Amino acid sequence: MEEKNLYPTICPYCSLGCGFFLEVKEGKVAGLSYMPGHPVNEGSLCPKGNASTEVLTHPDRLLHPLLKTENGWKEISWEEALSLAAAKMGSVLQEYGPDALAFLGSAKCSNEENYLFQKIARLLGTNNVDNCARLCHASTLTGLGKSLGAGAMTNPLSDLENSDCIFVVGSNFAENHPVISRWILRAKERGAFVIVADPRRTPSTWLSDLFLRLKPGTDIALLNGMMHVIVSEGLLDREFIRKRTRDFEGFERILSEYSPEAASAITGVPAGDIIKAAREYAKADAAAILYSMGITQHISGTDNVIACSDLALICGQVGKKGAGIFPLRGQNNVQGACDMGSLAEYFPGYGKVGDKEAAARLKKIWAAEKLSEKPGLTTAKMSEAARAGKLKALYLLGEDPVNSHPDSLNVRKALEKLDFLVVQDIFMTDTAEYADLILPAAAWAEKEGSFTSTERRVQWISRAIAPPGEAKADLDILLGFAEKLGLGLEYRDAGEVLAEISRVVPMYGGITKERLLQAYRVSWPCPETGHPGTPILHTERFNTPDGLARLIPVEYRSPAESPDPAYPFLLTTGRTGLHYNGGSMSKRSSFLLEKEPELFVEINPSDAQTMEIEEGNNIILETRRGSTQAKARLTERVSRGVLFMPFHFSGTNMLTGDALDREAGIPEFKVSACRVRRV
Amino acid sequence: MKEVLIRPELCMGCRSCEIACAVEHSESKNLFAAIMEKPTPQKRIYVEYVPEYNAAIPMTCRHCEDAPCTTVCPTKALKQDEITRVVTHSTDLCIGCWACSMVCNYGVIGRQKEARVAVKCNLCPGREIPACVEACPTNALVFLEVKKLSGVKRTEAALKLARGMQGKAL
Amino acid sequence: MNERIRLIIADEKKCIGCRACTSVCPEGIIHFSEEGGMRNIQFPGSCTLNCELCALNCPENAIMFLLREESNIEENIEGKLGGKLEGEKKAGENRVLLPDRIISLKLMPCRKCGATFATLKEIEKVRKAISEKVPLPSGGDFWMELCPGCRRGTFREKEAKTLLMTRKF
Amino acid sequence: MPTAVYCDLSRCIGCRACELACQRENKTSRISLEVVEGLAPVPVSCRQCETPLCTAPCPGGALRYENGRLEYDAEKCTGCGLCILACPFGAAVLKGGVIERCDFCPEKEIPVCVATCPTAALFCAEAESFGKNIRHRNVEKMKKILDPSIAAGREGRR
Repeated sequence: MEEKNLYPTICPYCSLGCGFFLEVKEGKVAGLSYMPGHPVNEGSLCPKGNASTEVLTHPDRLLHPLLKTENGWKEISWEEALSLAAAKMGSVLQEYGPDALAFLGSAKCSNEENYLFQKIARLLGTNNVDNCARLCHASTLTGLGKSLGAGAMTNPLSDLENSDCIFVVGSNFAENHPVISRWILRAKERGAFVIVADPRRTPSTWLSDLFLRLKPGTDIALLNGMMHVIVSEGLLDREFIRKRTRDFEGFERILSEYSPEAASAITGVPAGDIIKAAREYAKADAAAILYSMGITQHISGTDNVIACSDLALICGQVGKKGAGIFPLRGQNNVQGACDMGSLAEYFPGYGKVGDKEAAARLKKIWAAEKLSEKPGLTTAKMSEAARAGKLKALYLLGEDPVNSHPDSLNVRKALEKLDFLVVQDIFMTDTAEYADLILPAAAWAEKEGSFTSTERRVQWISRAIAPPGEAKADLDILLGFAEKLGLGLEYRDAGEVLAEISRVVPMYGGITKERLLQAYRVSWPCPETGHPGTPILHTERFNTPDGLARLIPVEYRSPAESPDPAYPFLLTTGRTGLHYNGGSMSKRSSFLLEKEPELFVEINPSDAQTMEIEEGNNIILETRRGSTQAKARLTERVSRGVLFMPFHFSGTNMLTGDALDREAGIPEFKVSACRVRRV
Repeated sequence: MKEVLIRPELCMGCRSCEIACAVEHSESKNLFAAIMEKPTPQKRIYVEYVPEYNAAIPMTCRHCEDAPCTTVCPTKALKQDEITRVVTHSTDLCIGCWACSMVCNYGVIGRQKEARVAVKCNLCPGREIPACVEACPTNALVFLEVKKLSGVKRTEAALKLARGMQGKAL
Repeated sequence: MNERIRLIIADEKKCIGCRACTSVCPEGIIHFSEEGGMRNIQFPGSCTLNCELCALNCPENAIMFLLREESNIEENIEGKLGGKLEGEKKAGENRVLLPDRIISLKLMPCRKCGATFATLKEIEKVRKAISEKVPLPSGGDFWMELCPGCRRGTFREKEAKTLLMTRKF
Repeated sequence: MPTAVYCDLSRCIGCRACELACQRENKTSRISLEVVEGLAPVPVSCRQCETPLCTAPCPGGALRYENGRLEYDAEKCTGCGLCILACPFGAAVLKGGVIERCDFCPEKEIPVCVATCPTAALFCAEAESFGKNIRHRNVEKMKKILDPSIAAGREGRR
C-alpha cells in the first residue's frame, strides 16, 4: 500500500488557528488526521474543519484565468491575463489618478500576500486598500487601540482555562468558534463562573451559569450598568486604576446615570442579574471578557469595545494570567491582514497614514519616492465611490462583497459601474460574475505562507499539494502583476517576503520562516530574533505613549434603526455552526449543505402564532432596503419581536443597512427594522 | 417519604456504609461469607474523599422525582414506584446499555462485573432502616424525611446557642 | 460455468421477507419492491449459477434448489412444500419450467411516523428472539413498533428530557 | 469492559463535528445528532450493550458478544437486517448488505468522533468512570456550600 504523507497545516476557516494533518497520497489529498499536540485545539476540530479538505478537491475550483467576453467566459493564458490586468489598471491610473484604483485584500490570504498586495497599492500611490476586517473587527482596532494601545487579543485562548469568571458578550462562540468551548468548559470544571450576554438563547448560553438576554444593540447600557454596580459597591481594583490607567475621574461621573434599574429598562435584563454578573466578574481572581461581532457590528461598535475594555480595566483584569480581553475574530488571517497594513488608514505595523515618521520609515525600506498621505477608502466608502463614478478599477483578492457586505443591492450597482474589476479567487462567486477578469488562485494547503490567528499566534503553512489546473499561489500572481506594472518587486518566495515584513513590522521583528518551520508557532510581539514571543500583552505597561491605559467614558446610543409600527421586528444576523461567512467554501461541502441547505429565519413561536406562520413556511422579510424570502424556523432561541437570520446565503444582506460606526466604518449588521409576511 | 440524607460535616470517611451495603446485597448477608461470594457483592453507596479539606462525602441514589434513569431505560429494567418514589432495578431486564449511567446526575449507578448489569441503591427492601444508615457510626447518614432533618438541625443549632449563652452567663 | 439449469424454490410459509437473498445474489436476479403496505420478493423460476448463496444466507432456510432434470420433480416439490406448484410440463418431456414466483408479505407501519419498515413476520421473529434472551413483560418491547429512525428519535427525546431538567438557559 | 462512545450531554454543543468526522472516516455516519427543540443536542450511536439484543435474532453468528465486547464479522453476515430491527436505539443501519455500526474506527487510535469533539463531550471509556466523574463534579459543587462547616468540623476532630 502506498504510504500516506502527513503535512501539518492550519484550518482555513475561522481565526482560532487549529492545527491538523493533511494526509497526502500520490500528490492528492487523501484525508485528514488530528493533531493532539496542537496548543489551540488539542486535536479536536469543528465540523467546518472536518469538511475543509472538500475545498481542495472540489470540481468547482477555478482552473484557468477567465476573461469576460460577449460570448461568456473565455480561457486565456496567464501572460495575457496579467498583461491585461496591468494595462487596464495602468490606464486608469494615468487617466484618473491613483485614487481611482482600489484594492480589497483578503483575510483568508497569508501575511506575505497581504503585505505584497498593500505594497503594490501604496507604491501605485493610493491608500485605497482594505480587507474584510472592516466588516467584523474594525471597531476592535480603533476601540482597543484607543484604550489599550493594541487592537488584539490580550491572552492566548488556552489561558481561558485559568479564568475564574468568563464574561461572554455578543459572541455565540459555541457555534462560531466551537473549539473555545473546550477551554471554557475546562475553566468551568475548575469552578469558573460563566456569564453569557446575548439576545439569543444559543449553544453558548447552554454552557453558562448566568444568561443575560439583552435587546440587540444595548450592550453599552449593560456594561455601564455593571460598572455602576462595581463602582458603587467599591469592587474596583483601585491600585490598578491608580498605577496603570488614567482619566478615571471623568469616567466615574458618567456611570451615575446607569443604575442597574436604568440599565435594566434599556436592556431588558433584570436588574438583579446585572448586579449578580457585576459582582461575579469583579470579585473573581482572574476574569476574562470574550466578545465578538455582537459587540463590533453596530454603529456604536467602537464605543461598545471601549466599554468592554473599561470594565476590564476598572477591575484590574488585564495583563495577567486567566484575565484579559478576547476579541474573537473571524477569518483565519484577519489579525495578520491588519498587521500587514491591508487597511485604508494604517501602514504595516499600525503606523497611521498621515504620520510623517511612519511614512518616512516605510519610504526608506521600500525605496519609494512618494507615499500618499491621504487615508484611503474603506470598503463601504469604496462601494459609495464606485456608485458615484469616482472609483474606476477594483482588484478583489478572495472577497465576495455581494454576499458579505451590507445592503447588497447597492454593492451590485457599484460593481456594475466599475470600468474594470479583477477577481482573484478559488471558486466562482456571486461577485466574480461581475468581474472582467478572473484569476484562479491556490487554496491554503496549495501554497506556503504565515498566518496569524486571533490570539496573535503566527503559524507557517507549508505547501502540501499542487494547485489544480493552472491555478497559482496568490503570491506568484501578485508578483507577476507587479512585474507587468514595472514596480520592480522581486522576491524568490514567501520566506523572503516575511524577511522584509520582519524589518517593516516591529512586532514581527524576530519572526522568520526558519523559526516558524522549527517551532511553527510564535506569538507577536516578537521584536527580535532571540525573543520568545509574547503570549500575554500589557503585563507591565500598555502600548500607549505613556504606558497607561485610557478609561474612556461611553454613552449608550440607540441603533440606527429601531422597530416601529411599519417595521415592527428587530432583525439580527449571525452565523450558524455549519457554514462560514459568504459560504463560498462551506456551501461547497456536500455534508454541510445537506445539514443546513437553505436560508432560514428564526422566529419566536408566539410571534409566529399571531402571524399564522408555521414551521417550514416560506416567509417574506422586508426592510427599508430590500426584501428576501426564507424558511421560518419556530424556536425559543429568539425572544418575541426579534428575528435571526444567518448571513451565509445570499438574501440576508439585501436586508441589512449600511449605517456605519463613525470611527471604524463598520456597518451595523446586527440591527435592522424589519417586517414579515407570509408568501 | 423517608430518604437517605447525608450530613457531610459529620462524615469521617470510615466507609462502614459501603461495607454494610455490599454485605446487605450479598447472598449470605454475612461479611466473611460475602467476601468469598461469586458474583462479588457490590456496594451502591460511594464515599468520595476530598483531600483539600480532609473530608469525605457519601453519595447514593437520591430516588429523584421523575428519575432520569427510568426515563431513558429502554427495557424498563429501571422502574420507579409511583407512590414511594423508590427506583428499583431488575437485573433480568437490564441489557447493559448504560444509558442510565450517562444521565444520572449523581453518578451512583454502578456495574456488576459478572452479570454485566447495572447496580444501584434499592433502599434495602425488607429492612426498616437501610443498611448504610444503620452502619454509620457518626449519624452522617440519616433515614428521615427532609422536613424532619431540618428539625434536627434546628434543635442542634438551638442547643449550641444555649451552650454559648450559658458560658456567657457563667 | 455450470450449464445445468436449476430451479429456485422459495417457501412462502417460511420466508419472512428479510431480503438477505436479494442482497447476496451475485447476479442480482432476486428482486424486491414495496408498495401498498406489502413487500414483494420476486424469485426467478430458475438460475444457472452454481452458487446457492441465497439459500445459504436465508435465515429461515426457505430457499432450495432442484435440478431441472430430476425426474421426480413434482413429488419433490409437492412433498417438500406440501402443495402443488403451478409448473408447466411440456409434452413428452420430463421437465418443469417454473414461472417467476412472487412472495408478498405484509409490512408494518411505524407507530410514530407511519412509514413501513419491516414485514410483520420479521418483527414476529425478532420479538421472539428477544423475549428468549430478556424476559420483557408484555409491551416491554415498545420499540419493535417503531422504525429505526423513530427509535433514535424517541431515545433522543428521552435523553433530551433529562438534559432539559438540569439546563438553566 | 463496557466501553463505548458515550456523550456527556452537559458538554455537547450540537456542532455535528462527530457526524462529519464519522462520515469522512466510514463513508456513512454511524453517529447521528439532532438538537431536540433547538435546545438539547443528543448524539445517538451504538451503545455496545453488554446483553445486546441485536445478537438475539442473528442467524449466522455474525454479531455476537465475545471477550467482553460486541463483535461483528462481516464475512458471516447474511445481510438479513434482523439485528437492526432488534436494536432499541435504532443505532445501526444496513448498507450494501453489511451493518453500519460504531466499531471504534479500528484503524485509528481513538474513534474519530471522540478525537474531533471540540468540547470533549464524547468520550470512549468505561461507563463506571463517567459515574465517578459525575460524583467528583458534585463534590466540587458541594465543597462551595459545605466549605465552612466541613472545615470547622475537621478542626474540632484533629
